[in-house]
Amino acid sequence: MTGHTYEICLALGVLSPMIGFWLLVFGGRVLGKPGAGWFALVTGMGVPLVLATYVLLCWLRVDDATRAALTENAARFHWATIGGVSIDIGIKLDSLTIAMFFMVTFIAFWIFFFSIGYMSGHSDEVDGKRKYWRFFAYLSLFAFSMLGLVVSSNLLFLFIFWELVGLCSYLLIGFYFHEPTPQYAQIKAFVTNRVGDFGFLIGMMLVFFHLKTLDLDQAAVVFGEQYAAGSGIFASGFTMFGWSLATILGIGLFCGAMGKSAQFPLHVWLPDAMAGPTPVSALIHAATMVAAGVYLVARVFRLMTPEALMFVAAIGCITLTLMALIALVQVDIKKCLAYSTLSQLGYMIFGMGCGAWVAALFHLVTHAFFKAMLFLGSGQVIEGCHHVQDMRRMGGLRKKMPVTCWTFFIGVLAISGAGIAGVKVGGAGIGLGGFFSKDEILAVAYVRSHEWTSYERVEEGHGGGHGSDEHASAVKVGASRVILASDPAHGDSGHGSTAHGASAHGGSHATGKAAIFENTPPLPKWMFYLALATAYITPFYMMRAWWMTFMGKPRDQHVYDHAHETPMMYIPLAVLAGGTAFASYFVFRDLFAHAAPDATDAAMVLAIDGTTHTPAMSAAHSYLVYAVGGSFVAGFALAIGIYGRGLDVAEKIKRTAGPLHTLLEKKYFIDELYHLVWIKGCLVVATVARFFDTWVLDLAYNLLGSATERFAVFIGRFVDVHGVDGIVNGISKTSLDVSDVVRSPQTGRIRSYVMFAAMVAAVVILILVFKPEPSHRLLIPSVASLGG
Amino acid sequence: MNLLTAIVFLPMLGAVACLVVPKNLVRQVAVLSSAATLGLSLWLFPTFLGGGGSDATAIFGTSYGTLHHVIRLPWIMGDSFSIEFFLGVDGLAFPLVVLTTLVSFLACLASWNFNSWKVNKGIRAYFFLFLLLETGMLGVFVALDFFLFYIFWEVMLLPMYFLIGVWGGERKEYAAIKFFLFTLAGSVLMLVALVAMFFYSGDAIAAAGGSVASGYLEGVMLQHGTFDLIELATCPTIQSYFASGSTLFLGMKFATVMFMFLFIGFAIKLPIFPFHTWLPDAHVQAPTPVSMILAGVLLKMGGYGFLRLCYPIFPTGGEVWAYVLACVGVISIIYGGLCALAQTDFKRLVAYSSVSHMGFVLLGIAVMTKAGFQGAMFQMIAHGISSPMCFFLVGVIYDRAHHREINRFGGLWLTMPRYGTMATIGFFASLGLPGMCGFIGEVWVLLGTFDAGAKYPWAYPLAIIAAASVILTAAYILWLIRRVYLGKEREEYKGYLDVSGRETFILASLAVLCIALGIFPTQTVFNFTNGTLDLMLQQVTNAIAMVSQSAVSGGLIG
Amino acid sequence: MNSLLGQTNLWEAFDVGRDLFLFSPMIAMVCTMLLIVACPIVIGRGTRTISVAASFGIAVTFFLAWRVMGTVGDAAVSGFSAEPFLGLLVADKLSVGFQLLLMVFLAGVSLLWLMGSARTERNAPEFFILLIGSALGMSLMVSSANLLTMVIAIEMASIPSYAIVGFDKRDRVGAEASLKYMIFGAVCAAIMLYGTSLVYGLVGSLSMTEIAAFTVAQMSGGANVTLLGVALSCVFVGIAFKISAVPFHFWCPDAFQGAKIEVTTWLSVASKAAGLVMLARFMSMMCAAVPSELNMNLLTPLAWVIGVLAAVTATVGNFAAYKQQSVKRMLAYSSIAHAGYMMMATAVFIHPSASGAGAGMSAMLMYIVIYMFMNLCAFGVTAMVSWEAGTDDIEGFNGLIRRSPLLAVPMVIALMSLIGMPPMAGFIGKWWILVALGQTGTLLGWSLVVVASVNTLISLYYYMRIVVQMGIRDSGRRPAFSSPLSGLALVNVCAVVLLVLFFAAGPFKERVAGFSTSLYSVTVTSPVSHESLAVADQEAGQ
Amino acid sequence: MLTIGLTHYLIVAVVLFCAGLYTMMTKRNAIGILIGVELVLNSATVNLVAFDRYLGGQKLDGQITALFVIVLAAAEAAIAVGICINVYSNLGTVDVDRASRLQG
Repeated sequence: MTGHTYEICLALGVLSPMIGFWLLVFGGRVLGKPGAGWFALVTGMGVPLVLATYVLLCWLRVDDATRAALTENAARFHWATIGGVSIDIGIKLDSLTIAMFFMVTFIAFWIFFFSIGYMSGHSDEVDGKRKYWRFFAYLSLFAFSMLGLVVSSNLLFLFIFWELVGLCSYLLIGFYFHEPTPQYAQIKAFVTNRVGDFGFLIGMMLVFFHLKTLDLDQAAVVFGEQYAAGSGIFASGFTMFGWSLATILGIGLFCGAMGKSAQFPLHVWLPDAMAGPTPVSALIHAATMVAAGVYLVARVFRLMTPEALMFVAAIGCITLTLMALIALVQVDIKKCLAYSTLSQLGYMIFGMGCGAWVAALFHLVTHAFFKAMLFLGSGQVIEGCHHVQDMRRMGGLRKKMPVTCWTFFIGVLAISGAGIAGVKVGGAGIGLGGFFSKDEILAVAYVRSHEWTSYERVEEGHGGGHGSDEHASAVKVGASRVILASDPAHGDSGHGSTAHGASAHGGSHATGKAAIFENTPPLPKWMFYLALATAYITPFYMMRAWWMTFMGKPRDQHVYDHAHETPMMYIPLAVLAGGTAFASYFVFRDLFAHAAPDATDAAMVLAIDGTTHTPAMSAAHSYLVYAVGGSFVAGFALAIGIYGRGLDVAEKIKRTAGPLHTLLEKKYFIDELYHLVWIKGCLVVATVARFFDTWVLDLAYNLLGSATERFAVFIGRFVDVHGVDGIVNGISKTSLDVSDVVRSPQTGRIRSYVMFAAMVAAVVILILVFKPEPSHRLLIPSVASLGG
Repeated sequence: MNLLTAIVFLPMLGAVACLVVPKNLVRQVAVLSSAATLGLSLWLFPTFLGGGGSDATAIFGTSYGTLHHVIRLPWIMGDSFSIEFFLGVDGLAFPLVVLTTLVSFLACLASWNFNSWKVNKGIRAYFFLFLLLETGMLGVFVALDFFLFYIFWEVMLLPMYFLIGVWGGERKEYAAIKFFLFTLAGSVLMLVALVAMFFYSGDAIAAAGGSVASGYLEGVMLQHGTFDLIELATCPTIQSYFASGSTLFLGMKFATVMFMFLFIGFAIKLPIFPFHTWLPDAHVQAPTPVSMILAGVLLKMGGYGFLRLCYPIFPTGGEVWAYVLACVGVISIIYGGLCALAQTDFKRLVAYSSVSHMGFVLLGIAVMTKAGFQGAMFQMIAHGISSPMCFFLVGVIYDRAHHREINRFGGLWLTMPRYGTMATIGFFASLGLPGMCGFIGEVWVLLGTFDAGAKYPWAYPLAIIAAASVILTAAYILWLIRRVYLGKEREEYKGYLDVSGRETFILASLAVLCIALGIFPTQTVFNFTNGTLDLMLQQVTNAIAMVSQSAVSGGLIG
Repeated sequence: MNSLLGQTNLWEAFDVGRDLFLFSPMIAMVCTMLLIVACPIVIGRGTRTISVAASFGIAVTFFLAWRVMGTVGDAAVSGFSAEPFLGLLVADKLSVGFQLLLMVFLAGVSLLWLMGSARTERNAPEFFILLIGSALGMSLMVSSANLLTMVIAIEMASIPSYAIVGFDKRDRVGAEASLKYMIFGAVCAAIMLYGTSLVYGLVGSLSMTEIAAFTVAQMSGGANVTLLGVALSCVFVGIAFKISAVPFHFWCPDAFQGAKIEVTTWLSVASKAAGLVMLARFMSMMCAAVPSELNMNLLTPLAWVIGVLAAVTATVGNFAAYKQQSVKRMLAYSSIAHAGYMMMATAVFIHPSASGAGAGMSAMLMYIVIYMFMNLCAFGVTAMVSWEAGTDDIEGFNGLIRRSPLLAVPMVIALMSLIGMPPMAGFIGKWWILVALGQTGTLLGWSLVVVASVNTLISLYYYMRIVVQMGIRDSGRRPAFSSPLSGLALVNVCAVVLLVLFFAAGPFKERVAGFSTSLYSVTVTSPVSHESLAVADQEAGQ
Repeated sequence: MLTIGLTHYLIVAVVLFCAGLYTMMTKRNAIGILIGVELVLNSATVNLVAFDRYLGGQKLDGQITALFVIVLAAAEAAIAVGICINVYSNLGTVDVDRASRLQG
């Protein structure tokens, strides 16, 4: 297929759910239950999925040149003009978009499918009223926004859809708005995101002001040029916390990602967001929306200076560690998954930060699959157990819901990065999800932290050469880097991309790149080690969750009796399980690898060239594989060891751990802190402002509303208390006093009148008599002297 | 028959008709005439279609002061004196005219249930004043003779006073007189400026030899001072005389002090901290339709005033005060948001949110950048759509519950689903959600402000502080939604009917506009406004540049 | 009048026929008074009879004034003197136009009286005689060109007013009011006379033109004008008393409150207006006496004195009107304030040769016209309301819009007009004054512009109190009522006129501006020779 | 020897004026105040005549004016007394300080 067909397909894919949304809004009641659900499934996700698949297949078939051409020729339509800058709407057509688009549609489709089953019961009742079709309308709206976010080529549109997904998440978290928890959760989610968007806005302002465009590609190009020329944003000497303006730009944009992807310290909303219906948690708060932050960083990667990326890495690292620790003590199955999500998102962000662009996205996709599956599994469990979420009341459910149990287990394996290190079948390593993606991140992190200096030395060999404007070479270089970055984890696992990876390494860095490359610092070692350590924690809490839920003996007979599973709900599980496996091996990574050169082709990025063929590196990676690859064994063992027979052991540990445990259980008291500082603080300020308004400002105008009335009563016989007189007297209390002064001579005694008049006349006459010459000087200075 | 004259005085006819027709027909007559006015104003569209495209120059001309549907009739003439009946529209006035007619029409519909109001006496008087008010407002937007402008400005005052004062709530007297006092205080300053500008322009022409070519009309010679707003802005002689530092008024620099006089007059209307305190009271006490008018149109007059008078005529004044004004704008944004956060009265909250939104208008104008002007203009239109909607939403529930205590509400979305949905749209629009009208204005203004950083370094921090308001806005709007619409159904509100057909029509039409403006800002607004705004800004910046070359620096005392 | 005696043949001195015709309106007034005196003897003292006679007289006067108006050219004609400009009285468009106005107002007031007090009064003849007598005095005031005639005119206007204020002999308050008015008036008159004597001593003549010329000459000569200043300020006291300018306004509220409302209406406009026109004439002569446009700022000190007094008057009047419970008294204070506004216009000094000469004068005249209608309307409504309520307390207006819309609406228009809000004529009046002030372009001018505008805001408050009582606050206790048709007609016509005058501002201005053009034709051809006192003293010594 | 000049007349007039003013301000009796007024008027008369004499004899304006002044004084006195009687019949006194109902 040729021309703009790709874009048209994608556009249709985006619009279809939109149309579905409106039809549901107006006709939802007619469609009824479950009609509305099926309708949503088809329009909302069926159509896009078909289109996405079609596009994907075509895209895979064409060669790089064609792809480049298509990317180049993607159509743009003028939408509006900000000042002099034209804002164009269009579709960013590249491998990344297509991959993400497919991933989203695929997962969303099955989650829609699942929702039909999930909502078939009483789950669609809000305060006893059925809101079935409204739920699917929201889902469709979300689908529209998410797909729009994925395809948009312009920062402003990215932001618009960004906010729209936020809105959907708000609406869906608060789906059961008759209960207090969702109400607070939804506000928390939206406002916290807004905090991030505040940063996003600042970043956008900087882009707009310095790069004079909001188009992602153009912005990147201008950014690179300005760097090379040391002009524009790089010309300003402004620094904050030692960050240059360019860095602040990157960090600002990243703030948005921190909000959406719930990175520390803005992570607080995600756990609470679990108050929403489970499919929502799976779709929005595990698979797609929360990943949007990572996607954003990937998109604006080229606007990030090394300092900015360092900041990103640090945030990611902190998040992944802290959240994993909290996950250890969670007993609510969804909360547990939520924290694991946070931790995994931390990994992705961390990966982005340390330059593992491909790996991070790869992890995003694999994680999307298995985490969606896990959530759906938990949803199945919860629905089955009549909305019991406490794992301590579960146990032994494998008999009641085998499919769920084993698919869930696959998820556990995937997230733990289970695989057989070093063994390759047909050139591909054996493992699931994390085994590839997470380890790849760690590998890059390792290079950045340990072998950066040696790496530099190697790289300096290639210094100099042609200018960065030479697109092709840049592409190749970028490609080579990204591919090889993950080489050890996969060996030459027969990805088509290795080919041009290897062939391309002749490419060299432009002066600009070389220069920045000089001052790109190595990654602090602690980051790497934290990430590594967390790789050991993850398997533990996941296995713990699985075991507590499905293994052992039933701890709550009542729950156990109710437990059941329905095909409508476990079919998606199976599909997604398959998807996880599929995603770990095929398609996605290639696409990212292919997108990488363009998406990361800006001056400063090459500096984070993950690795080269230095023997040291390979060695490092090969032992790294064993180190991480084995982690899940230890984790599982420990988990089974503790939870193998009931919760007693855990209880003991809990008692011994004491304060530490409470610290984790209370999530480091961050929520309490925020509530104290922000919410309370803001309300206090607001109240102050309000009082200022009613008491201080009105004092200036009408001197304290109520005091005014008291004054009115006081002055009397003709001013009634709540009348306009009272108020206006208040408004003009001063003038009333003046009035009293003015009328004070009006005593009613004629003699005093005469006396007063005579006195004034006398004064005037005296002035006349004793005035200095010339006459008119004293009376009033002349106009000339005042220059009127 | 000049179209604008028809638009302006048609409501007046309706008003008179309201006095004569039998009582049971008054409503119909009023609605009909406001609808007719709306229809007439829509006739303006053909003039401005294609403003975004090739024939932009044909529509907006090559310099500020290209007008359409102009009518100039001598009114009060003297040997050295010419006050004209001078109407005309350009990209600045046109959208506001349409907005006015639209909001008036909807507000008129909103007063349909007049007979069920608490104070339901004097239906004739009510609609008479209502339509009179509409005439006044339209007049303000199309009058291009300063004297005429002032007349309309004042004419609009008294009907509003009575509409609030007679048909208002418990403390209506207070609110009404407060509104009256504040506005009159502003217009008193404007009056001084009116006289001063006339004579100083006269002096300018006299100094230039007593006869000067008009700034925007071919072959017209000015013999004496003028009230022509466009002339004052475009005639180079007058401009340079106004701007020169040696032109003093009461010992102060003319441009600087005149700008302030006019500014305060309009800032009170806008309203801007600290002149805003009349607004909450007026809104809370006014009946719903009047609130709609007040928020939808009256506030816009302030912004219109800035753009029509302050900046084109006294660019240097704008330059001198830029920092102060921008700060005040930002203060209003944040301050209004904070106050809104603390309110427990539904209507008061919305009123304060207006203060916050109008702050963006001032900020955008004060920084004098393209994006800023465009954003400010858009923000006016957008707010003119969304805030009447919010006020009507308040009115709808007030008609049923007869109170506005936010904390006593709850679960209304379950009780009245359609109402809940509409409310969500309305409030998210005013929250500035992308894809809705509120967003565009804010982003344009923020980017515009940041853009001004090139000339004013202080613009960066201000832009950032203003941007922080997105959090604040979200906070108070969502909190409001939670308290009013979410939660369990309350017994006391169980029986309430969902919005009626009439109410739905009003809400829906506004909601559609909210979304349309958000998705197609260019087609709906920018194509009509940008032409004029850009030309005006260009002229303003040129003037400033010219003056700064002749090294006349700011400072109040010359 | 030295000429009078200087001439050998008395009757060739001036054209009797012409002069008698020029001043026929005043003569007609005198005749009317005689007629009314005669009526009781011949026909009877019934109110109806007398009012018919009175209205006949008024009509005739009006007609004559109209005729004179036609003949009086742009050049002022000065009567009872051989020398063109040294006469005692002047007949020009200003004076005659004012007489026309006065007759209209007189008719309105008489109508008001006939509707109100006439029902209880038995003394129609006396009332009309006094009323017309004071009118005569006022028309003399506006046409006097000589200090002597000025003094006489003022007295002629005042003395009947004293009496008419205390007209109701059984009214305790009225008696008190008239006493105060009388005493204050007498004192001011005495001081004025003393000042007159001094002026005579200094100038050697009482002709206004000569006084003006002398003053200007002295000032330009830089001579010591102390004594002259004292003398003139003493004279000014008398005028200020009529205008009720601060600090000579004390009589005003008391007299107005004590007097019958018709009388208050009459005094509030007519006597003030006459005083103002007199002042304006004097000032215009000053301007005319200044040799050339360039030395105009010789008069700056004078302008400042008047301007400051005007500003103070306006402000004091407005502030004092606050908190008044009696509408009559409130309007009395408001009349002080408005006198202040008008007085501002008299502080506009523009040389006759300069463009916009007479701006101040015409602005003031327009204001007087408009003010007449505003007050007639406001007082008319107040009168009818207070007759119904039995008191002039502001509470009487409560809920008027419901009780009698045909009174409330004109009242609102009148009050808005008094505030000076478009589209009522009051705004136009203020507008022209502001324009006139702005035209001077001086610091004083612009300061007065600001003061006047701010005063508008101040005045808003107390006028709105009435509006609130009428429109917004309605206790519902007071019943609806109907007023005499003629009264309704009167106030509504006034209201309509107020609106019309606004929209017809252009032609209106053209017309009124004509009245002031003739003023400056009164120029002094040859400054009178003057012997200083010292010389005189030596002569005396020999 | 001392020759009586204009100055002396003027001084007399000033004295009269001040006496009159003083009387007007201090007297509580209405009639008293009127007497004060008369004094001031007379001082004016003295001035006029004196000036007229010393400004070269051909002018008679001053003397004529003086006559007018006397007439005015008479007229004023007449109306004043009438009002005083009216006040007396209403208030039972002519003490001006008692007439202070109207004020403020």
